[in-house]
Amino acid sequence: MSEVRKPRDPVTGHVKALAKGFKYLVEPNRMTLDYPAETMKLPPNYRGFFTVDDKKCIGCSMCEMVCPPEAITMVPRIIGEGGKTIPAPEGEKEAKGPKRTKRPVVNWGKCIFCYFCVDVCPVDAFIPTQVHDLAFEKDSEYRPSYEEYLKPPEEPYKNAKKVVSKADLKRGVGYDPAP
Amino acid sequence: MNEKVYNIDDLQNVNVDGEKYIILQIGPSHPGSGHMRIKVWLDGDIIVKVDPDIGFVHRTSEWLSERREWIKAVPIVERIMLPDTVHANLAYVLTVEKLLGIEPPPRAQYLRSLVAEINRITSHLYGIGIFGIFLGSSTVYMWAFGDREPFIDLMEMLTGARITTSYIIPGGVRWDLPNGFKERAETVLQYMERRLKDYEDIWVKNPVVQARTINVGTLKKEDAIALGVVGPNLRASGVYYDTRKHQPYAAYSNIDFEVPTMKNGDSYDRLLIRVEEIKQSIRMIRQILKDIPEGKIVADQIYNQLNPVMKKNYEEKKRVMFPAFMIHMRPPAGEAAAKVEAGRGEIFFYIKSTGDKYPYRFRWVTPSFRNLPYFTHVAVGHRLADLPTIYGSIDYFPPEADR
Amino acid sequence: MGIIPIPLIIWLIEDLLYLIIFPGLVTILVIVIVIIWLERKIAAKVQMRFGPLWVSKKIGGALQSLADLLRYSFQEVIIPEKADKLAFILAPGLMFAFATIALIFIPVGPYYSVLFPSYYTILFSLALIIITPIFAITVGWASDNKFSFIGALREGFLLISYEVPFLLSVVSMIIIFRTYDYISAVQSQLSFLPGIILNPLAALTMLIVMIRTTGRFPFDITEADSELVLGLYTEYSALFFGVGMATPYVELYNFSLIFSLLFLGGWWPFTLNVMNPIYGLILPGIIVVIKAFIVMAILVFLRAVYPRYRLDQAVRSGWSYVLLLSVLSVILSVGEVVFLR
Amino acid sequence: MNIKDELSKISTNIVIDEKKANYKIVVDDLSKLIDIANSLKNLGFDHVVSVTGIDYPDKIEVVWHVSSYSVDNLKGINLALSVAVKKPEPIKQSDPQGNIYIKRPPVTVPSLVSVWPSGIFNEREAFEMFGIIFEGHPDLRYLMLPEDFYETWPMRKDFTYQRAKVFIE
Repeated sequence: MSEVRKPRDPVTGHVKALAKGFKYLVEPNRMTLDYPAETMKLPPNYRGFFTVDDKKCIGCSMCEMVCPPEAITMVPRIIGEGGKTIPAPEGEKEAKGPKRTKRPVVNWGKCIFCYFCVDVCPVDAFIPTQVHDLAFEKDSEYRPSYEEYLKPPEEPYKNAKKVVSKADLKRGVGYDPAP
Repeated sequence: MNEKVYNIDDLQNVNVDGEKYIILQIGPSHPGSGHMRIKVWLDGDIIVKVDPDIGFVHRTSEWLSERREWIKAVPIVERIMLPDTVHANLAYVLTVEKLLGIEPPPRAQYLRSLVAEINRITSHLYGIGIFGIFLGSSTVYMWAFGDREPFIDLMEMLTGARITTSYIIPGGVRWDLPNGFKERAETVLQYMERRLKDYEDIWVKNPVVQARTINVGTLKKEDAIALGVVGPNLRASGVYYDTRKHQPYAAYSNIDFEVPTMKNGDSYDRLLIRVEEIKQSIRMIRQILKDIPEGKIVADQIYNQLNPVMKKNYEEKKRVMFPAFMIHMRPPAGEAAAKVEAGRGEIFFYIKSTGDKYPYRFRWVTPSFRNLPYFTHVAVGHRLADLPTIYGSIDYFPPEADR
Repeated sequence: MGIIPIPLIIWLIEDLLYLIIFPGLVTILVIVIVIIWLERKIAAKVQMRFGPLWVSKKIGGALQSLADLLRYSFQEVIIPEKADKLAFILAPGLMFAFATIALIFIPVGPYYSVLFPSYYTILFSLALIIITPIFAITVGWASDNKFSFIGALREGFLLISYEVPFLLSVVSMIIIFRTYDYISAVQSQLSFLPGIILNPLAALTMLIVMIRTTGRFPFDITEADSELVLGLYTEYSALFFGVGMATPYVELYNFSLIFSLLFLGGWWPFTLNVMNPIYGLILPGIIVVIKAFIVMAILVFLRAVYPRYRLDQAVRSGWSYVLLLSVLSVILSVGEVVFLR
Repeated sequence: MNIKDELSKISTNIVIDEKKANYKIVVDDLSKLIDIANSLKNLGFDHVVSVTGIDYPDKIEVVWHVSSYSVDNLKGINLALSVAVKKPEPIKQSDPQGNIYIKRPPVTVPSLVSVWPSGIFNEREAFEMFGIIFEGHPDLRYLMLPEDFYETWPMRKDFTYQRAKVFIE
């Protein structure tokens, strides 16, 4: 490796460094995304916020058991008409009886988006989305109720230009308009 | 050049509490310290003694993992070493697989090597970038962090997350290669090869960098062995040791690669060896994408436990879901140790199981923790301005050392 | 406006001209704001990113520095308990003041000699410029912080090692032009050749010293943030910090003006020698400031290329290569004077 | 060089798992520890990878994992050097306010820093986490824990803690 290590003589070194810097100064080469003005459309397996399919879920609590940060809690529910669930009566901690069941709620303040719950679900009831850039103002928003949790997350910056990233030979990451 | 004024052995007898020395507390909130405190005794501008005080970001990962189900340790170990997530994940899973006696199929092995090498490049770029900002070059910092982006995008495409991938699970991996991955990876590799030449001009062969790093922080071969340093820093001192060669895991026994070593062991060698390893990783990724065999991406023991919904998902989306075994995993009693060569060096896992649903003893040692002697032994005798050089060149990452 | 007599307006305009345009405070403010913005933009361009943008998106974020200045103005002033309070408060202001006063002695047009008739402007401006680092050392002393103190020590070392080459490079130009006045120096360049061709060695020395004295890379040693947090200004906050940070840019402006006057031919190609404020001051002034601005842009570009040297390397090169260069430049000047004229 | 033979020359009590490339030497007698470590070092095991404390109900086990950088055919081996010490009985104490708390005395084993200097930070960590006093360690201070963890030995299995349920808004 001695030829790698050999120091370059100072004059050539300075000239080459300055020339390289100047080359980058005049060349169009920005790789940053102008974020709030442009937002990215992420690959389909990106792990963003997720909700649950109320009809598919069987209330087996596997997701609660596998959750590493213990972000998922099961809330008691009663199966109503058409397979949809309605809230269990007040004060009932444990769901019992034929129509009683449980549904998961995620505390977004704790969730680490590992998707273990999504993968462990025996009926594949979770609905993943690619929304990742939500911000919450209050603690209570981190911990949605089950009804709030069921609403699909809305992307911020709806007017932003949608782009997809691509590998670019010139600037590493390039952006194409999203299809 | 930079002759050592003090002999290390004499320093053990120096009374460092006297009024003779300036005592600097560099950190924990200091632009050049990271999440640690470096207590430095200065005689004028010369460093007389260094005492690294770590533990400011100690997250009790061992304690937490001993009180959780086995699978839940995967995100924990990842979050300890953020630039090297895949390697931490891989090392833990290897240890658990040794306990369980599961052997993943070849395609999963190749995929593991693939993400590990992508991760190694990002880790080295992270190190180069931090070294750059420590010496004051914001350009290299921005370039290196920007050039991580194409590789992180590759990881995102494959695993669904940018950094904390949780990609490797006992028995295999969670997702198969998506469409268009190979072409995109090839473009990224060509881009990186071109950029390495630019790095050479503006950083590696920059006369200022050479003046700052050559013969600074030299660790001789014998000292490197005695102090037990790891990874690129060890190889920069001239020791031919790489876990990928000497205790092969994943697909490394089938991949042809070189282990670059240097002779001098100074900061410049530690910088060069990272560049060389990036070149080797590029070569390895090309090989893996060419040679990757077809087949399952998860071991049969896991696959057979999948229910029909999960099997359908596996066939259609190439996505491995978790059978209930993942939660209720109870590896048989015994102990296992595994080593993995991460970007910064060797991760060591030692896990003792009593057949319970939690690990009985979960011990792991991270590369930065083992590189701590660089501060106490190498920085002594240099100038204060060389401390960031040494810190940056060993690619020390305090959260990783604290665990 | 009609009630104000017209002669008063004319009289006011001329005075306001000096106060605002040159060497006025407004010019300094604008130059500092623009050069800081330009520095960040150049670095951002080389580093493949946008740089300051969202403060004023339509003009590329040019108001970012102004926003920063406003932010500094309204921040809380924190003075450490153990600081030498008088020195702590006064030193940054004095440093800025001396750097600004030095501008008075740097003429940008021939008409300036009417305003301030002096044959010794070079000497006056040098004397004032050399005073500013002393206040930098005071800043480091007053803070009662080890990092500031080490920064001040480094400033002292560098000050001594780079002042001699600086003075020698100016002296070599004085030898060539045979004058202590910028205006006659420029006029002798206009009639013959620009100083950078007459004595390139002195120009090179001057450039290196400019980089060093104003703390540009690769000589950003006193503020080395990975070692000394912010060097001298570790304990400073609010407007004091802003003033301390702006001073190097004012110095940079000073040096660049001197450089363009002594080496780049001053207001060449504008050679109309008319003694009135418009043709004698504003138009030549614009040309000189543009030249100075180009020099400044080149110097701030270095940030995008270099890391920083170590203190001992900088001091060593100051006492060896740069000193040698400056001595050679004096010899060259003497030779030219003896053989050419 | 057959590693099995070489190791059995050093100690009779070895556990070998060749499939996992794991070798373990169990030392019964504390006084022999340094001798065995020295002979391992002469064999070529030149650095410590990790020093692990393991807390059992009645004893504390200390495991030094050593490996080699210099001898080629030892590079693939993780050798564990294990020694177990009996735990002293916990002492009940009461502070002036009358609160009773349990003090768990530390155990003592010889330090191997004199043999392998690379274990210096590892042994400091095992000391603070398990209360293992390494005799002969040149610099046995707390490494990571803050001062209020003094003599609590948090990695022992009987360490109790109070879980904070505060979620700051």
